[in-house]
Amino acid sequence: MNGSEMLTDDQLMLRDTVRQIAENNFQEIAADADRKFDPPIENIKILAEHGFTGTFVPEAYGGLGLGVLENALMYEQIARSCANTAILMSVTDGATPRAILHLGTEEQKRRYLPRFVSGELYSAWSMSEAEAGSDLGAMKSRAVADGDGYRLNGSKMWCSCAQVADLFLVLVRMNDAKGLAGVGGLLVERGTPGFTIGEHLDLIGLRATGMAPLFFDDCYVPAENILFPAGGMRDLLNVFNADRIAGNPTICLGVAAAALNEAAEYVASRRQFGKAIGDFQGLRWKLADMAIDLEAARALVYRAAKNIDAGHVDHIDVSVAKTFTNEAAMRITETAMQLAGAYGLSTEYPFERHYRDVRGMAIGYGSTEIHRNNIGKAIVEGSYRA
Amino acid sequence: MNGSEMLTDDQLMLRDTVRQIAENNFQEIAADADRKFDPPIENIKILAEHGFTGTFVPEAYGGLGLGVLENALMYEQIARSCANTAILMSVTDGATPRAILHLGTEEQKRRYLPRFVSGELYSAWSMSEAEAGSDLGAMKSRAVADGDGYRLNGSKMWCSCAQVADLFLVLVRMNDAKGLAGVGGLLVERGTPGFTIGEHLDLIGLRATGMAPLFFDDCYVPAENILFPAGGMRDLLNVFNADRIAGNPTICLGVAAAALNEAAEYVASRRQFGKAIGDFQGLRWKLADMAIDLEAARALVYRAAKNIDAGHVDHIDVSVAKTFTNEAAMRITETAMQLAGAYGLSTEYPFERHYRDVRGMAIGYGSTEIHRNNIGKAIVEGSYRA
Amino acid sequence: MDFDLPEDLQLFQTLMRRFVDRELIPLEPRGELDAATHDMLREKAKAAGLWMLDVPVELGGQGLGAVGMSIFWEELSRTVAISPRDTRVFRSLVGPILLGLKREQKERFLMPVLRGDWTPCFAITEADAGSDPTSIRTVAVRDGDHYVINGVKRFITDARRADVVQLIAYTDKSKGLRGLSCFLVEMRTPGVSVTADYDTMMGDRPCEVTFDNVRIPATNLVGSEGDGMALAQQWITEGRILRHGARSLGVAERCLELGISYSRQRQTFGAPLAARQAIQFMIADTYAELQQARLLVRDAALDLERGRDVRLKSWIAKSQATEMGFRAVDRCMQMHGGMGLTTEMPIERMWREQRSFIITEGAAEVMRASISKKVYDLYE
Amino acid sequence: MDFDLPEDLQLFQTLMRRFVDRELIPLEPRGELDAATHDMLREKAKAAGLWMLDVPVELGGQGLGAVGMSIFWEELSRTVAISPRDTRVFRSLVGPILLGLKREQKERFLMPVLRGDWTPCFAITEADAGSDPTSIRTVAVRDGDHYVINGVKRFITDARRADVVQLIAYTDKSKGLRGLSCFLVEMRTPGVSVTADYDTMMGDRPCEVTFDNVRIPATNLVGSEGDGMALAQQWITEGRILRHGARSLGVAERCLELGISYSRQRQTFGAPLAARQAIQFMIADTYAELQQARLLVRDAALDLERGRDVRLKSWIAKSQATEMGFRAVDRCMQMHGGMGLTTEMPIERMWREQRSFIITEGAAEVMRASISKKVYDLYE
Repeated sequence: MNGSEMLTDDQLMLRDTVRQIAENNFQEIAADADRKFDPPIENIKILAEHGFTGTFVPEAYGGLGLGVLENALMYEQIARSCANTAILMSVTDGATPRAILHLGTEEQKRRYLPRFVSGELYSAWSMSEAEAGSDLGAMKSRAVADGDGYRLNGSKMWCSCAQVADLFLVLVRMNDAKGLAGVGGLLVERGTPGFTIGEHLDLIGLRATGMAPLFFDDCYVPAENILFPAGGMRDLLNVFNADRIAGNPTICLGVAAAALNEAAEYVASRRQFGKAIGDFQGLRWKLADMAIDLEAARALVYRAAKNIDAGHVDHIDVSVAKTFTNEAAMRITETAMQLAGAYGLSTEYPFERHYRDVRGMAIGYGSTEIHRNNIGKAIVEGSYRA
Repeated sequence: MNGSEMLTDDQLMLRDTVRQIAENNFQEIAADADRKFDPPIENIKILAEHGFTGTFVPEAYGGLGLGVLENALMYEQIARSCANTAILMSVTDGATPRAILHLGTEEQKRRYLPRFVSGELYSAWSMSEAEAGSDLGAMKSRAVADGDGYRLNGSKMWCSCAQVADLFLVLVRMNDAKGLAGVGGLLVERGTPGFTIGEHLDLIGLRATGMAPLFFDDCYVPAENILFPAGGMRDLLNVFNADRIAGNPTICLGVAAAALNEAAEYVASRRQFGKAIGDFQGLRWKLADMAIDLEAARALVYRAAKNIDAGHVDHIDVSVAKTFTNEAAMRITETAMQLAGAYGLSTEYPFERHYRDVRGMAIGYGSTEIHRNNIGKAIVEGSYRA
Repeated sequence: MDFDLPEDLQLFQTLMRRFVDRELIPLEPRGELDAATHDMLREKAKAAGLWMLDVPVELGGQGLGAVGMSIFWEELSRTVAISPRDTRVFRSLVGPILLGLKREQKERFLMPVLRGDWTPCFAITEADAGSDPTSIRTVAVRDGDHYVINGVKRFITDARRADVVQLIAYTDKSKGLRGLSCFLVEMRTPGVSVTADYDTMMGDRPCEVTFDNVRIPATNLVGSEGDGMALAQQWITEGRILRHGARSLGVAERCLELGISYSRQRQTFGAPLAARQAIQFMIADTYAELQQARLLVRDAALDLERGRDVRLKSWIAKSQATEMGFRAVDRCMQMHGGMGLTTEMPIERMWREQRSFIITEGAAEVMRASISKKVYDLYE
Repeated sequence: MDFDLPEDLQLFQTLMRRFVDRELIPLEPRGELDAATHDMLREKAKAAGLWMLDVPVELGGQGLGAVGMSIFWEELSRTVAISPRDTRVFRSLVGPILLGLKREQKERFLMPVLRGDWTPCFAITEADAGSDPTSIRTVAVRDGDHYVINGVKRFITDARRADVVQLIAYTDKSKGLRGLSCFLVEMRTPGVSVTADYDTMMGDRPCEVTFDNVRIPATNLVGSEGDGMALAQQWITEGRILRHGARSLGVAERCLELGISYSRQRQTFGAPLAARQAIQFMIADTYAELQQARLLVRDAALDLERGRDVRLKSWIAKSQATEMGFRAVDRCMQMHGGMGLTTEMPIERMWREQRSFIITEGAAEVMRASISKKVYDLYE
């Protein structure tokens, strides 16, 4: 963090304040949250008290109107201390409220956005199903018109924050149009009859995000909770581009940065063969490679965030930044663990947790395979040229 | 080049104009220059005619006062069409005039800088010796005081542009202080008695940069040509940071971009097993990886250039950008060649030339090993933190 | 010259594979196995003749050599039903130190292990002596007919269950590595205590063992004073080839099976994953890399069996095979998408286990440094 | 089971290595060798018994099998004094097609090659049929006792020097790959012309050969109609194991030698490069990867010698060994700094040559696709 990013004074202050809050409050409970599969929702309350929830919401609805870059800075700093908190934060602050802001009715905005700002409301969103991961068009959950509203049946998988959220953006098939054209978005509140939230999913990492499946059994969603009808997915995917940068990759940056710093401290303190192991060139080069990877990832992510804030949304930029950052974070956290040797494997040290935490990031939010397909397609079809 | 860089209108115009000049004039002779080891100095004349030489020189000395970013944009565009021209341009526009501007006397600036702007003067600079490549402190060429001037003996290796340059910045040992502390810089003009330029060096790539060794046999350099005395290397290395970004890595970007674009066109046109080979997913992913690499490199290089222009010179930023870009360019040009199959090996296509051209970039201007050592040292010593 | 397995080992391989397929893989979804299941499996293994495999026939074992044991570890590692560091079912980690004891010591220390009354463990690592045994601080001081041992060992697998520890300690620090000796210490000896447990990514819990003025009879010394490093190296070298090298082969093999079957069945965008070239390339890479690692491991095992100096080959086999195995699991996980991350599938468990093998018993970097030193000597 | 080379091949290896060290490596700085030097070397090779190595003893050769030939290629490839695609010195690329001819054809086509009167070449590739032989457009139409051949072949090594071409063409397109046949065509036959030369990165110049209504006797057909693909595959499979796989071993071996010797001697910042761990790791990686690739190549060669189906092993050996070899050269180049880029050292030449082997006779991607297809079948 060598001032390489030319941030404004406001951005620097935001970044440093959030980092301080996270270091003071989140770091010490991070391992415990992971061990107990226990979403550290109290951390979000702390952020809310400091005014850091719903910061992207425009002033008209009570927020600060911060950009994607500012959100990216925040989530990265939170993730340095606790990746699970960062996921919770980026999800509740993520797709659902952003989609309401960009696609919702004025009434929906007034109803929900101020409560995101105040931290009263936590959100989640759900797209994937057991048989429809990256291939969204294959989704089977279905909403059938019933009066002004819809009646919803089916189930969803891999819903982060499910166990703590109050409001869910659920993407479901609303008519028989092929693929995504038949898919629309509904806002479903916790406690709606016919809507149940499953057991938490046992995962290799990010174990405390309250991830669970959702079940809908003749769940009635009233008309005022339709966010967009079938056919609106393209607009939603544009909203997601902002979210894809602010969330997943910035959290990878934060975890990777923590791993790099901790590894640097470890090698400086650990001695073997009569010298600090940080004096062995082979290990120094590994540290150098970690920094090269991290800086390249950060340059891509911040560049994409700045572009989105400037109104230049390019989905290839996003695919490039996400793919590179996911994989760089895996390399960095893996190397950090390796440098710490047997201590790297011990749960008393954070290395193995960092490593497990980033592994799923390359699979969630569009797997690296899907993003590679997108990039490759753009090149072959000529819409991307170097 | 998806507008991802948020360049100003002036920068975009500069970039596109230079690209056009290069495509119209340099591309068709690029293969020939390589084959004949013939520096395409006439290309520099064309750039001079259009006013693109010495652009970084401040208006006070007749130039445009453009920043490192603008120069980076120019060299990248030139390198897309002819890497050798880009090297010539980046060298003559590079270390020597920049060092004169930052370290020279007012008289030296007035004497030389306007002639760089007009394109009358070509420069080269030389640091390495046969036994002192990355380890500069080991250099043996020596200047001994003789009246107000110095008498110079020794030889230099790996001097790009040597065969076409008029003015040479030569770094030599000027006293017995240890390592770099005893090294100073002299400006030696072509034709000075006792100064001879050797045969061109036969290299794997970048064969038309007029690279040759320099020999000094009791060569007298008058007092007014002392650029800085022993002990000034630290200041020079700061100047080099700008040059390290504007030159070597941007040329890698340009060559890599050309290779990526050409590969994209090749796979779209070539058919095997009944379809365009660009339709095979395995090959698409290779293209995607090329784009990911290129964009990450570009994000790092432009970020470093912008930082230098904003006065934030950080040598770790430079080491990171150079190392990543050198290696990314090798990967990209190698993959482009691989995608083109047997045609990739044929000298009728540009693929093998691109590949050979970038190979030495990871060795010149501070090998990637040296830069990795720098980064690793900064991490272990704590001056870099992620 | 012949790269084929001899026929008896081919048969043994078939037997092992069938046992793993029928008895172990079906247990995977259950997670940690209870004691009763362990007992049941042990009886089945015994009945199948998969019992005390590396123990000489005259001691009631199967007398398998290192090549045979490489097959055992490879096949066993196709499953995570049993933790790879848990060898109770087959009682097959007796190891070279116990098997090489002198007659009288054999009676005291080996036979209880073979009977199943005792579990052994092995202790060399210390807090500040991971890769560098010259930093070992545990010392054994001769005192008449006894030795008195003081020191702290760390990351000791199985210490809580063990009855006897094969301990490496200095008897004479002034002699450097030649001053290390190996002792057999009963864990119930006064002064021996397990002082800490380490939770790990893999779920097993190695321990810290403290030796506080532990008095043992001088007859518990293995070999002579100064033999410690050589004995430890036998243990470690065998472990690098078999427990690390061969193990990785089985993991990669299983990942191939899982990846191929899942990619055939899983449909996205109207086609099975197996139809996508990027997936095909992953399978091709895993298969090709597995073949070469297998040759490395077999070659090293054969040399070990023949009594050759296999240190260089063990470093190469350990580092190349463990890294190959991890790439295989990681690709397999990526192919499986979200499912690969859940504890419902064996993949995430294999992923955590396999990654640890790149660190334990000689981290990749230490292996590379050792290889390089030896290669510079070879090209003198 | 035995991974050691038999004694006679160990002796042959020593002989080859000595020849390369004494006769070839010293010639490297000279660049392209003139005809006289070639003649001189040929006499020396003959005198050393390094002559027509793959030719059966009864035809005056040494009767080496594929394992022996893998040693030949490995050792020869330690030098770039002779281009790797130039086999004149040892007359050792007679190949399986000519050696497998029927008696009468042997007299007409094999014997002139063995006598040194004729140089053969091999032609399958076309402009639009690189990896995909179903796209071959060259056709041979039966006309009484003759065939009439039309088509254009591309990237044909040695075409300008060749006297006879082993040509793959369609006799019956409707049968797909089973409609391909193999012909022996004298280059002086009317209608055969070399129509283009391709400059390449490696410096050799493969050609385009045009067949314009070329009439040849029906007795020039090798085997029967439809045997073409099988014959071509013999040629290509052998080439993948020996000319590509084994070759890469020698390149890596030489790079080890060069890297070790340079890193010992080159001093920077007051210490030899060899003292730096990053350099040591490069050496360790090259050595370890070389060992595994060597096992792959030997295993495939042994199976080839035994007449087993080695296609899968040839794809693995080809892709893994050529990529390994290139990593070895690239590291060696990087270690040598600027010197590695100059034509004074053999490195840049090896780098260009070795890189091309990842593309020629089955690009890495084609190998992976083939491996994957076969592996999916194996795990049915």
